[in-house]
Amino acid sequence: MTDVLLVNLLSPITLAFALGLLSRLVRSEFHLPRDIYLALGIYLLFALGLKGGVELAKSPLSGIWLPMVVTLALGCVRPLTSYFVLRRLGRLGVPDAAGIAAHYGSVSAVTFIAALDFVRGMGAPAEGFLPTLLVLLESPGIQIALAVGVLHRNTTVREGSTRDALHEVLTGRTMILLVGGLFVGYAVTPAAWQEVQPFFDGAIFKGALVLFLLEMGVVAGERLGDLKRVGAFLLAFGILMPIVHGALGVAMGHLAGLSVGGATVLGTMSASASYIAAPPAVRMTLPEANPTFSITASLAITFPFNIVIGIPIYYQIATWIGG
Amino acid sequence: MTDVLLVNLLSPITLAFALGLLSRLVRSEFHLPRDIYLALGIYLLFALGLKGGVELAKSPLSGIWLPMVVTLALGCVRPLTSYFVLRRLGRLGVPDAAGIAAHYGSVSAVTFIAALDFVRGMGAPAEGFLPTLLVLLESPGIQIALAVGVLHRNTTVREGSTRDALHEVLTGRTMILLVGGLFVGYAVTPAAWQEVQPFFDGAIFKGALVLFLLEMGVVAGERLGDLKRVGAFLLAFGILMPIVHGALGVAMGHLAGLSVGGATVLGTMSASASYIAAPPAVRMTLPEANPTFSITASLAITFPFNIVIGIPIYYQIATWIGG
Amino acid sequence: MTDVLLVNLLSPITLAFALGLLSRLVRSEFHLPRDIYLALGIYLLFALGLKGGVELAKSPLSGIWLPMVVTLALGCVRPLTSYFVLRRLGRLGVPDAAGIAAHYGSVSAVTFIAALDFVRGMGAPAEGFLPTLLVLLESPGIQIALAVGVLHRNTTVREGSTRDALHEVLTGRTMILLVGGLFVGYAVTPAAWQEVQPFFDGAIFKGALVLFLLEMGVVAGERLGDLKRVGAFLLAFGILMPIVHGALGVAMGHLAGLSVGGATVLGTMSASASYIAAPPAVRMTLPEANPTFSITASLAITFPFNIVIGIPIYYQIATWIGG
Amino acid sequence: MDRVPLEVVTIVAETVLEDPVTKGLLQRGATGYTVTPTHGRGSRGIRSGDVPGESVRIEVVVDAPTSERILGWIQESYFPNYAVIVWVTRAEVLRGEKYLST
Amino acid sequence: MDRVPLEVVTIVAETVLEDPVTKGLLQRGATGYTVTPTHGRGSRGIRSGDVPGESVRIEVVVDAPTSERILGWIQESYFPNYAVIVWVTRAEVLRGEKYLST
Amino acid sequence: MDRVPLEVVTIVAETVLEDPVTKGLLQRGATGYTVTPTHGRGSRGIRSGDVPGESVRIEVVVDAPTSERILGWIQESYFPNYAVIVWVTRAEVLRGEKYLST
Ligand SMILES: Nc1ncnc2c1ncn2[C@@H]1O[C@H](COP(=O)(O)O)[C@@H](O)[C@H]1O
Ligand SMILES: Nc1ncnc2c1ncn2[C@@H]1O[C@H](COP(=O)(O)O)[C@@H](O)[C@H]1O
Ligand SMILES: Nc1ncnc2c1ncn2[C@@H]1O[C@H](COP(=O)(O)O)[C@@H](O)[C@H]1O
Ligand code: NA
Ligand code: NA
Ligand code: NA
Repeated sequence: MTDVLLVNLLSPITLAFALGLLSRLVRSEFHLPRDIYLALGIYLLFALGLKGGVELAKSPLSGIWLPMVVTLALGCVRPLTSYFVLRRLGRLGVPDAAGIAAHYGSVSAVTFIAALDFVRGMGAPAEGFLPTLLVLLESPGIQIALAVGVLHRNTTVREGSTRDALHEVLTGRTMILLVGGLFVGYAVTPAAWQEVQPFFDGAIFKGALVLFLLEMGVVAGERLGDLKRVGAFLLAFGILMPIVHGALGVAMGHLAGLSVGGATVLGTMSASASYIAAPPAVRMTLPEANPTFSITASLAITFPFNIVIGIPIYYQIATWIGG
Repeated sequence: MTDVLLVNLLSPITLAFALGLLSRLVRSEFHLPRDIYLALGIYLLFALGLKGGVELAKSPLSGIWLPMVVTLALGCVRPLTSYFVLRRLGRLGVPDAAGIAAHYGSVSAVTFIAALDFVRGMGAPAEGFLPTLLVLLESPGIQIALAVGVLHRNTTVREGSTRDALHEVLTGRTMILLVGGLFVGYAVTPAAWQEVQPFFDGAIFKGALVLFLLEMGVVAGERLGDLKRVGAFLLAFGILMPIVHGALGVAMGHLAGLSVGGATVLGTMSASASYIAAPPAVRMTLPEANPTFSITASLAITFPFNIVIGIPIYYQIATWIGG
Repeated sequence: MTDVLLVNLLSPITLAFALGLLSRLVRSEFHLPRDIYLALGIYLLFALGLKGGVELAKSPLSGIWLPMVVTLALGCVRPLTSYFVLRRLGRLGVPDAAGIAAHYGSVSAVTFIAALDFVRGMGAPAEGFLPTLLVLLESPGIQIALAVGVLHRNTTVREGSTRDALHEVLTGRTMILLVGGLFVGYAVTPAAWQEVQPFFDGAIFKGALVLFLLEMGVVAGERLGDLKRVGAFLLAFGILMPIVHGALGVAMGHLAGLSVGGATVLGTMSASASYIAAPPAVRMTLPEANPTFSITASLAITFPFNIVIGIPIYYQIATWIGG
Repeated sequence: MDRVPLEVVTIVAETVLEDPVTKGLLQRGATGYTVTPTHGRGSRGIRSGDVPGESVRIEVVVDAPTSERILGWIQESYFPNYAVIVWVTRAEVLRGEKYLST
Repeated sequence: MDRVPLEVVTIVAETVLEDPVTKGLLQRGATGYTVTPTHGRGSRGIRSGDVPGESVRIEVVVDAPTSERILGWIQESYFPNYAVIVWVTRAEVLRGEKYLST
Repeated sequence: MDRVPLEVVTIVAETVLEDPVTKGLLQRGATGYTVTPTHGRGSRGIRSGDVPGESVRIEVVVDAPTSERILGWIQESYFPNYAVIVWVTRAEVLRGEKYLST
């Protein structure tokens, strides 16, 4: 286990993230320009979709149905477990509980990519259809949590805002690039793919990921000051909830027939929390919720935890169960 | 013919463009950041110039004179045919006819690059000096159309605006990067070129093109709503004028001694319409012209038509004539 | 010598810089978007740090101590020689002399990279620890010059501004990326490095450098109009001071045991002037200094001089002394 | 130069509000609006989105009744839960009749 | 604090006009200007350039006669064919004498 | 709609001043501020940083005494050596009590 942790710790991805975090701790004003950060995110998602689509076209689809069902189940269960824990154990109000649950019911694509890279490095690559599962896990969790929040609180919703928020999630960057990329990757001829593959794969993809994580470190570091504000409960929640969801995801992945690598990645998806798609949707639909709570938890606690320690843990669990 | 169409349709370039278009149809707000879009355009033009310059240095220049003359002829004729058709058949006013003619008298560099890539994929690569021809085709058409517009309308021109507009075209991004790139590419030693070539050529160039076309799809998609405003005549014009100009370009390319690939690319250049250099020049010089007409026609009609159907058609014509 | 000059002149780096300069001379408005320029700079610095760190981990550190001492000495001496020359020969006031000395006491990372690339091309690559030296040379010179300026003038300093300015230099982009990159590069496993190396090295690194220099040409070109304002003395200073500092750097590098390539690069570092870290620090601490003087000298005179002529000269000196 | 006296309403709000606010402005009689991306700091320090402190500055030239309508709407819809600041300046507008609510 | 009463002329115009308008402002006596990129929507929805809705917001601090001159010029040169909105606000300017037309 | 009459102080300054000026505003009683990146031209043409003409536009809504304090401070600290322009507009502010200095 310490071996695995160390390998992960000394990967350029983790180190770049740590450097970004550190730069905020020494109060540096270093920042990747916002548009570059956005562009790297777009590139990573589109490349992920493309490669997922190319894989889908290659492999027989038979093995995918069970994992899909399992993923959808995770998408329905996770917002509810999160909401339940936040209400009962955390004693948070309805809007805050539902808002945070929307984040933990969705998924972080970058955490997913890091897991994909990690298991490949471990010699246990995941099945090629995993990006397809990622698509399924993004929106249901947000929608279920928002519905719970809207139903349970007493105030009336501003007409249209829920519908607008859902439309925005479904047509957001992640969906367009991931789903679109899957289709494009599925449709292109192998010869045409080969011509562009080096741009979307290998060292360039990984280098872009390193730069992206450098900036994510800065962005997460900006939230470190808010850790005090969110309190001990959310700190614990941001670490323990992922472990529970991660173990659940690994177990269900194993039951659905995934390999050790595939189960690790599904576990990581399940353990991750959204900080891109969920925040605006929650802000529009549950404005009474304090966004500082949900974003700090998902971005400054859960994300670093998963990147540095979580992924190796889920991998360890997967090898215990399925290795 | 359907084979050729299909190969083109399933290229990552066309698919990415289609994805961008589609994202607007589902009212997604996805967008590449503006500066990234600009930077990709700059990179593509500069890379194109560099490679053109390297080719120029390699090959004997003797075969280039006739194609140059032919290209200049196309640059003089196309704005006039466009203007004539728009005035006589379309019954447009002088400013609108001249404004649109300026667009169709110039050229779209991205369409040119797509054609270059297409003929290479077909096993009929174009001559290395084609980028040099592109340079010749950009500005004369704009200048001739603007001159026609300014002379034919009765109002007086705001002093200096025409001169400023022409200076802007001649020192615009396209000219600096393409002409500059040609010179740099011509001057660098082969050894020095080899060290940077992978960055400006091959998978990275093509990958950047794919991302660029993704965003061009979005940009063109934003104009789809204007298709109703421009009316049936401009819709037909945006498809038939390119076919006429394309066939003319292919034929003249063949007469000038170009290969099938070269004639296809010259035909595509001839069929394409500007949407970068022409719009500001027209806006400054012929402000009475409605920019919605010209930009929608060149960007939302002619550009997609050429990318998806036009290029294979011009290739087919080139093989009939010269194959 | 003319051979070496010509090789340097026909490198894509120099040619791209010349193209950028030229584009301003024809009054083109061409510009890389600001964020892209920033991002290229970030990438180059981080890649430089990473590669430096990887080299540090590989090679025994024994040979590095003397060069480090010599570099620190250059960092202390150069701001003082600059200040002395500017005050005595140039008869500049205290703030302007100190402000310019801060620029010439620091270093230009891009000039450094160009030198690294030049000696590699000459078959005399520099020692792997040179980027470590670059880190040492950036801030001392700024701090010493500012201290001299603050002590010698009569007005009182605005409380806190000097401290803020120093903090900004020490936590600025260059330090974070270079020092951070060194640590990350030192820490990553060789296997992990290999996976990302092509993104941070070779053709992509060099291609990015070419684009960066294209824009640096534009940025320097924007200052050409100010050359008249700065007067003949600063023009001479911007060329002769680098030659003196360059020769000094080469000699001290040779004494410290550096190879011909290493001594050339140390000489170039010594000859270069900052235009990124120094300007804001000087502006905050010595607001009476005219920023036009210092930036024009370092960016529009010394930078082009070093890139085009200086580096080959320092290389020539290094071969005479140590070849 | 016919200068029509009108009001310029300036709204600085969190970025998620750009869409609903600009739509709402048009619905309430504004004939257009101008949006500028900004960043800043306020008393609440509410931080939504992944970039703390980003906001949009929306300017809208309107007549007095429309201004009243817009202010009432924003006060009711956005003041309770969002980071928003609104101020009104008097201005003289060229072609002012274009911006009268109809 | 010497606050000189002057006028701030705000011009929102299509991006192609940035160059000619700022040049024209200086020619007509303005001592400087401040430009901000914006986007927005108006009654015409004229769309030039490849990004619909982009425009520039130009602010210029001037004295009353210069303001009149500028307004007249813009009305004549740009109102007929371009998407432009102009308004004038009264302001008190520090070091106001710097911005008087000479 | 409770519209409280307050002042909007607009400061256009070289970019290096963003940090010290915004910090100073808060220290002198401002409850917040809004910053917009801009570019422009002035009489001095001072050029710091590697992009000539870039500056920041800082807006701050304050009451009259705070406005006086801010203006005095800027005049003293920044007018002698920096490219800065400052003007004050009168505005009516919603929830104006939030922006009174305490
Ligand atoms: N006094 C002020 N002057 C100018 N802008 C302000 C002021 N207070 C707040 N703002 C702006 O309004 C946004 C929200 O403020 P708040 O709701 O107080 O957190 C901030 O991000 C600032 O951009
Ligand atoms: N009522 C308004 N308030 C604020 N800005 C406006 C208004 N109307 C138009 N604009 C701005 O002026 C530009 C041109 O408007 P128009 O000429 O009406 O199409 C728009 O893009 C907006 O940025
Ligand atoms: N008359 C003016 N109107 C509007 N903005 C101005 C004016 N003069 C100067 N500025 C702005 O203030 C900055 C500094 O001006 P200056 O100190 O005169 O060089 C310029 O970059 C402009 O953005
Ligand atoms: Na996410
Ligand atoms: Na074009
Ligand atoms: Na520097």
